[in-house]
Amino acid sequence: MTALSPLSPARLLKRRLTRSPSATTGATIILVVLMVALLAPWLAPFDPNLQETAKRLMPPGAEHWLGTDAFGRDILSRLIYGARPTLLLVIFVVVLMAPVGITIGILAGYFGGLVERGLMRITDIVMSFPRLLLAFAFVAIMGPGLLNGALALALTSWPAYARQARVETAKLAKSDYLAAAEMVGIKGPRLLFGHILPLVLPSATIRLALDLSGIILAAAGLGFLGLGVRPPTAEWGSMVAEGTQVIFDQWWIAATPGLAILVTSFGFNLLADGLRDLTDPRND
Amino acid sequence: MTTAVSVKDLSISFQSARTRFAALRDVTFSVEEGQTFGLIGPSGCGKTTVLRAIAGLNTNWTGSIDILGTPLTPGRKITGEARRNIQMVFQDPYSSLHPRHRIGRILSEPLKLIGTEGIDATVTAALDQVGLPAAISDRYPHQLSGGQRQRIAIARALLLKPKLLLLDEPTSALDVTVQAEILNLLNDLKTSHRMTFILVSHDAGVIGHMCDNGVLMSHGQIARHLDRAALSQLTEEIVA
Amino acid sequence: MTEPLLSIDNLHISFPSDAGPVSVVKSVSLTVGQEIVAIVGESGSGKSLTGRAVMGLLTRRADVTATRMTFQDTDLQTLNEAGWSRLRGSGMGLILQDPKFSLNPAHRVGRQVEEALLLHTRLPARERKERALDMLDKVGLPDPLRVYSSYPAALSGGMGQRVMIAAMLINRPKLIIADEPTSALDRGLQDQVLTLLRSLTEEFGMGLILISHDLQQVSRYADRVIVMRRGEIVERLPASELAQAKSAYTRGLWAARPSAATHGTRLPVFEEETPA
Amino acid sequence: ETPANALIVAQSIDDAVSFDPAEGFELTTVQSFNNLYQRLIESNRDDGTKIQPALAASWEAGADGKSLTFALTSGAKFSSGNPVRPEDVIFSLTRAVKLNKSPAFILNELGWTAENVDKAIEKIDDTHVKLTWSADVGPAFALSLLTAPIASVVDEQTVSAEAKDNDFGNGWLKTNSAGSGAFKIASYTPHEALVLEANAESSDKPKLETVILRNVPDVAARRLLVEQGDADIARGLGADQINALKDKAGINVLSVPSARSDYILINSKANETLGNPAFWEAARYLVDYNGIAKDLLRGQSQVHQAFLPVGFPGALTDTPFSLDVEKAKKVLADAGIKTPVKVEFIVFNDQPFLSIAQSLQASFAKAGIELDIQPGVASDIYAKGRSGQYQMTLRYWIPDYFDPHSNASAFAINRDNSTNTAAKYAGWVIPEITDETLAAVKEQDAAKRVALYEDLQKKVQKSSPFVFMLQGNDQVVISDKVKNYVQGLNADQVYYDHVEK
Amino acid sequence: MQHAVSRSLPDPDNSRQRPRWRELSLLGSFLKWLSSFAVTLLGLALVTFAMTRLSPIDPALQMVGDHASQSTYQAARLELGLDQPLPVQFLRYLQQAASGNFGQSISTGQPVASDIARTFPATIELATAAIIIGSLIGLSLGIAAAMRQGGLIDAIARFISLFGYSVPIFWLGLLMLLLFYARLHWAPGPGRLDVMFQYTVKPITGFALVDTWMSGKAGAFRDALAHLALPAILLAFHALAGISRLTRASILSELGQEYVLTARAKGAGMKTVVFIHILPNIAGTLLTVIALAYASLLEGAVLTETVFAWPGIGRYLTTAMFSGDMPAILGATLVVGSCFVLLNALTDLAADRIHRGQIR
Ligand SMILES: Nc1ncnc2c1ncn2[C@@H]1O[C@H](COP(=O)(O)OP(=O)(O)OP(=O)(O)O)[C@@H](O)[C@H]1O
Ligand SMILES: Nc1ncnc2c1ncn2[C@@H]1O[C@H](COP(=O)(O)OP(=O)(O)OP(=O)(O)O)[C@@H](O)[C@H]1O
Ligand SMILES: [Mg+2]
Ligand SMILES: [Mg+2]
Ligand code: NI
Repeated sequence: MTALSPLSPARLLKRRLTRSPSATTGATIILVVLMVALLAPWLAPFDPNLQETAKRLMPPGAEHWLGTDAFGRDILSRLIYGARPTLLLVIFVVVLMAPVGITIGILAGYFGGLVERGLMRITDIVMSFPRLLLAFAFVAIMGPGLLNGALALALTSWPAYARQARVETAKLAKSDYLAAAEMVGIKGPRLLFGHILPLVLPSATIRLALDLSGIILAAAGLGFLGLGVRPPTAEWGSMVAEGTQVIFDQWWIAATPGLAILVTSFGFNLLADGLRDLTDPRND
Repeated sequence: MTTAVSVKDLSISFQSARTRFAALRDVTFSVEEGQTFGLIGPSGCGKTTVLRAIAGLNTNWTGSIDILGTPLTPGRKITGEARRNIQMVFQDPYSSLHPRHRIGRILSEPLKLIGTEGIDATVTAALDQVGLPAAISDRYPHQLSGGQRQRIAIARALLLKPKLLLLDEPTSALDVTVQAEILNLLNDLKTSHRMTFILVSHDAGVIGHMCDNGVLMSHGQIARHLDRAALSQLTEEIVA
Repeated sequence: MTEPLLSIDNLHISFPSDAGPVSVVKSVSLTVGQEIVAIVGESGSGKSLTGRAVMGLLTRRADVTATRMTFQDTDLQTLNEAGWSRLRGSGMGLILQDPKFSLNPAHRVGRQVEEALLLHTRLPARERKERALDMLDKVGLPDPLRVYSSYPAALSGGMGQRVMIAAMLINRPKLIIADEPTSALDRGLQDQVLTLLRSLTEEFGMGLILISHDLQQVSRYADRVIVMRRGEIVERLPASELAQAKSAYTRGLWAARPSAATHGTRLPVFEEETPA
Repeated sequence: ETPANALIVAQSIDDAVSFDPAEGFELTTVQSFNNLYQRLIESNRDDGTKIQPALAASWEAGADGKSLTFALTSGAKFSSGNPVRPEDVIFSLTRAVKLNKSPAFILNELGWTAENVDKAIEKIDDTHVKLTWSADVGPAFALSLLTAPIASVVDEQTVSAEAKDNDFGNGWLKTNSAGSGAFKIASYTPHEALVLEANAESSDKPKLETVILRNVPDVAARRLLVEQGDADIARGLGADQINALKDKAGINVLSVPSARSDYILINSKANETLGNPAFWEAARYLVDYNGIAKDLLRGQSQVHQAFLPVGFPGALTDTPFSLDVEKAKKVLADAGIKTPVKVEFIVFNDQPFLSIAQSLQASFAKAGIELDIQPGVASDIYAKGRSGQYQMTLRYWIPDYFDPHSNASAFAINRDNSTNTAAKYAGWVIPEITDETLAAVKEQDAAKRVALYEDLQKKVQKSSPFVFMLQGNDQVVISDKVKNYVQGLNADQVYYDHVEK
Repeated sequence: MQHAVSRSLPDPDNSRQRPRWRELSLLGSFLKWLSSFAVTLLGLALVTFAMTRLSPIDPALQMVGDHASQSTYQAARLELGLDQPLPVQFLRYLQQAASGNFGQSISTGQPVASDIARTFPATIELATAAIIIGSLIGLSLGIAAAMRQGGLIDAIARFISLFGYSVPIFWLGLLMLLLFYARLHWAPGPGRLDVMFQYTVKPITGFALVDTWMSGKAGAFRDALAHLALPAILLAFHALAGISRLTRASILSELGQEYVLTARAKGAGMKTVVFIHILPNIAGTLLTVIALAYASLLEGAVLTETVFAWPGIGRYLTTAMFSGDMPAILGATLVVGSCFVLLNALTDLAADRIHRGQIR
């Protein structure tokens, strides 16, 4: 062990990724979706919002590879452009939700006592809310739209992170290395974010990766209920929702974006699964 | 000689689900400056608990604790200058090193906080002092051997030049050769830095080798005060 | 020396790592008969791994090879899972280091002591209980009936240790591997436990592998001693000759022990090239 | 398979709030009233313009043109077995006014208020009631108001017994019925089902024992039910689903013209551009009328460009406008309106509005008008309309009673922004047109009245912040086992009493 | 033994995860628990109230519709108490709610309490069926996967659970209806009961299974069961994803424990190890996960309820939300929220029971 030359973290990650097939597959899927989103204008054969009512509900064919939707718009192009808001949503939720949840959890777990009780009460309240209801209400208040939908989802999903972070921090709060850090005079934000955060982060990351598919699906649910992105923006969830109107006759209209959601969340799930296997101490 | 630590009627109890457990009851002892003071007793008798109270890590106690002339207040953490003067080496060296910080950071962070100049040189010097190469500061704790970790923990405690060092079973998990290295090192540093040690161990040999005097604890209480002669006798008895 | 129960030739154990396989046990050979063989040495030298390899209880990630590994007439290297299950608990047993974690917290002590009988015999429940109580009594536990029906959490370390021993001995295996059975205990308890083990091996005619890092202790209880360092055997000798060990390392181990007599002196340190 | 003596209707009944005819004003409840209650008079099922006797055998207008005397038919009975008396008529109408629930404004048109309604309705003898009113309207108009569901006659004796806290039995009637119609409510479970049971006392006994309106909120599920024969009738299916079902064996699609009109409402007060009549005109040329009606809604709507729906006397049927982007561009350019313009477009968060809105979005864009669709909940959109806090919106209008004035009062009355009309929501102040509208409702001569409304429609069609686009076509999917199902032009004209299986 | 006292002490780390209210005497702890419960509910009510008030939906307008006259609209506002200052409205609401009166729903015209009494059992029935199926399959899959880690079964189980996690539920629901109801005729259509039973079986408990059973009508119970099957399986599919993954993970992490090694050293095979040794030890964790999944099903599987015309609380809440039906939203949220909090507390208690005497 001691004879090992220290590997750079990046190389280590690469090495590990190649060691876990599920993490590799997951990362590849996500990368592909990311590329599709970035290169949408070059990849999409049509303008995603171009309506041709004469050519509506066409089955997959030579001109429209995946057919057309109820407005005669090219489904493939919408699928490609749809990756953008979907990913944006995911990023937004992640950027908002995880930090809030983790910070609250760390504060509660470390300080305990009154701080913990107060914060956990708030967490309890948010947790005992019907999730979708809270999201609806939020969207109803702020108006539908991509960012508001994401905000609503973030608003309802941070408590899980707070709980997890709190439990872990509470365990850590008794650990010797935090005591040791305290002994040498490290305290305040430096202790919370320099010492505790790095330890809480890994499991939160794994959970996050797992949650991402849930976020896409929840957003799709919002879309299904008409609370997602505003028309005519192509977004997978609302595409599925539109497609379900004709699901029995033109099944492919809902199936293709549904499949896209499935594959993407599958990618995130695989990555999460792989990450978990990799960070499992028994594998070290 | 002056008194470095004086503990009077120290009592600590732990509240758990259904019961209240008195871990320490009326523990009284004092330690002279420059001495190595042994805390002996069977597993679970409260040795670590005493050390954590003196170190200010557990502030939920009654009685009185006086360190280097300043009394501690229950419920209040130790801060400022006094904080630097009391350091502790934990029972398990691995668990007291942050697993995601490199050795360099572990050693330099306390110095940064007090605004020392030339941190890198100080760290290198400290590593050298405990017999470790400077290159080791790029490693993570899990890349070190037990003895190396132990020395890092000691180096960190010594960097702040404390007047009082609390040692909790510093060698319990090690084989005898590594243990010998560490005990020698501690004795060297004690003389060169004029420090006071409180040493916890259930190994009679280690106590007998290191301590000038001490106490025998049992079930949260002091069973006997031991001077050097008594210590020798007691530890010989056990080993024989 | 009696007919060997266990013979191992050339045991290698390695683990895959980021920088290729790391070899942790190298070319270890040993035989054990109806006697107490102690394995001592540096921490991390591969003592526990060797013991577990014998029981077939290493994680799947470990890569184990040996030219020979037999227990009585069984070739351990070709044994399948069912075969191992039959052998473990009736042919050989393993006493683990820490009773706190080694007993199942969800089961009462009685159930755990009886388990070997449950798995390997068809004794009726009454008889099983009788034998379990008898065994608990034999390992010197006061009030076996109370212990029988309590959960592990209610036991002290010493009691737990003895429960472990009772559980492993109840089906009278031929070979017991005891991995640092006393490291968590203080001196008095250590002696109690080891004395007990020795008398039981004699009574049942078993072999015992005692893993430890305490030479003094080993010299008092074992018949033979194997000294390991960095995955290799550095010396084998009768326990009585420990004080006259030939290898520098063993002598270092023997001499570096602190005591009241060494107070105020520097302890001798085993000098060798320090690993980078 | 559905039972032989029961009719199973799969639809959404989530909207239902109250089955009290003085309160119920939602599609589900309004559609039930003709089956539960009778009114003094009723619209003919096939031709809504014809008024025919119901509980009143005959009626006579007063000499001053501000009163009507009704002679009740003999032998009519409520489901309780009580006979229908003048007291019941008086009770029903006065309680409707006094309760002052959503549809009360219909009776308010007569000038009836909680204070004066007691005096306005009187019993002459055991078979006659007299209605008088103060408002400046004629008996023909009054009669058409009395065909509205709110004029249903409830059983005074039964309802009074259930009254609590002066609520005129409103609390009880929300989920129960006390009428003389062909059916009575057997049970009502909100969001689940309304079960109607034949009224044994009815003079015109229904053919079927039971009618069950099942709440099936998901449209696709509804369609599966009727396709599998587990429902006899399915309502509210989308155009594409209907299209797919058209040729299925065992299923018929009944297409009934409805009085619903879909129109664009432009808030002329929102900004200068939207207040410019040229913008309104351009908008008329930017609707893909045929594309929406034929391709998108596939027979669920037809192109209609005037405020009176076909079927109402005097309805204009010509369609002077069609999608003409060049013309629209020219109109805009001539008026000096700079493009591109961005317009917020609030739309009901529901079909077919979202579909229509997306089509509009596409066609308006061609002339440089960028519609920013903001879907919203109905009451939110109503609230924005009332307060004038919107730019453009897509709405629909269903007449509240069978008279042109119902629509005219909405689109052609706004003297000084003092009454809540669509014209007021558009910020369109029209004192002259208002005068014409009020004159039209007063007009007693039917032919002259028609002419007045035709003229009004033309004026509104030519220049107004409304773009009338479509008239609805209600498509109901019916199993071919079901016979004699009748549905009329107006929203309440749904009749289950003659249905056979 | 001298050490017996200290050794038998509960592990200090455990006390932290235990609910605080158990630390005091029985009555005191109950009161403490009750007060924290009340605080949570109060917070819940306050947030819901604020939410409905901030929402742009005008309940009065929603109630009377756009055509109604101004005087009708004003009367409705008065009736809903919208003319009062907000704090007064809230206090008045709390007062009524405390006595079990949640007011009248705007969207159904019914007392909210009776609406909840009608819709909640439907959801409970569905959620319970789903969680039973989901946890049975989820546990089996998780166990099978853990026992053959890295094997074919593991891969299949992983795929099934990932699929369950990733598929849009409303989409799958419709496809299931199309396949099993319309094409194969294996399952009945949407709804809780066939029409011939629906309005003849008296709703006594609100649980279709119980009511049909009590009605004694031939086939009614079977019909209720058949209607439950499809939506329950759909929800179960979603729930089993989480359950199976967690089961697998906990078993795997437990496999590394020393006591498992001990058991194997005694000759226990994989089956004995997993079923006899590991499961009792992770029962508490699994229970918590299942309870969490159950709670999330309880708070309303809106989409499933919509697709399957299941008149449950999820749909009730959603329709209420869309119509600004504040009494309904507040009432239903409070009831669902309390159930959630209660469920959590009970789970903690049960998990604690399971671990009683096995403190490590
Ligand atoms: N945080 C705590 N909560 C409850 N009980 C505790 C806590 N910390 C320690 N104890 C109990 O207090 C007693 C004394 O513990 P302490 O750690 O001081 O023992 P020790 O003498 O250091 O033993 P060892 O030699 O095993 O380290 C033990 O019985 C222990 O179980
Ligand atoms: N799962 C594993 N993966 C990688 N390396 C391992 C694993 N288990 C053990 N090792 C390494 O194998 C070496 C031998 O370990 P072993 O547990 O046999 O030591 P030991 O002689 O029993 O030491 P101790 O006296 O500390 O118990 C150690 O260096 C250890 O780090
Ligand atoms: Mg200790
Ligand atoms: Mg070991
Ligand atoms: Ni003891």
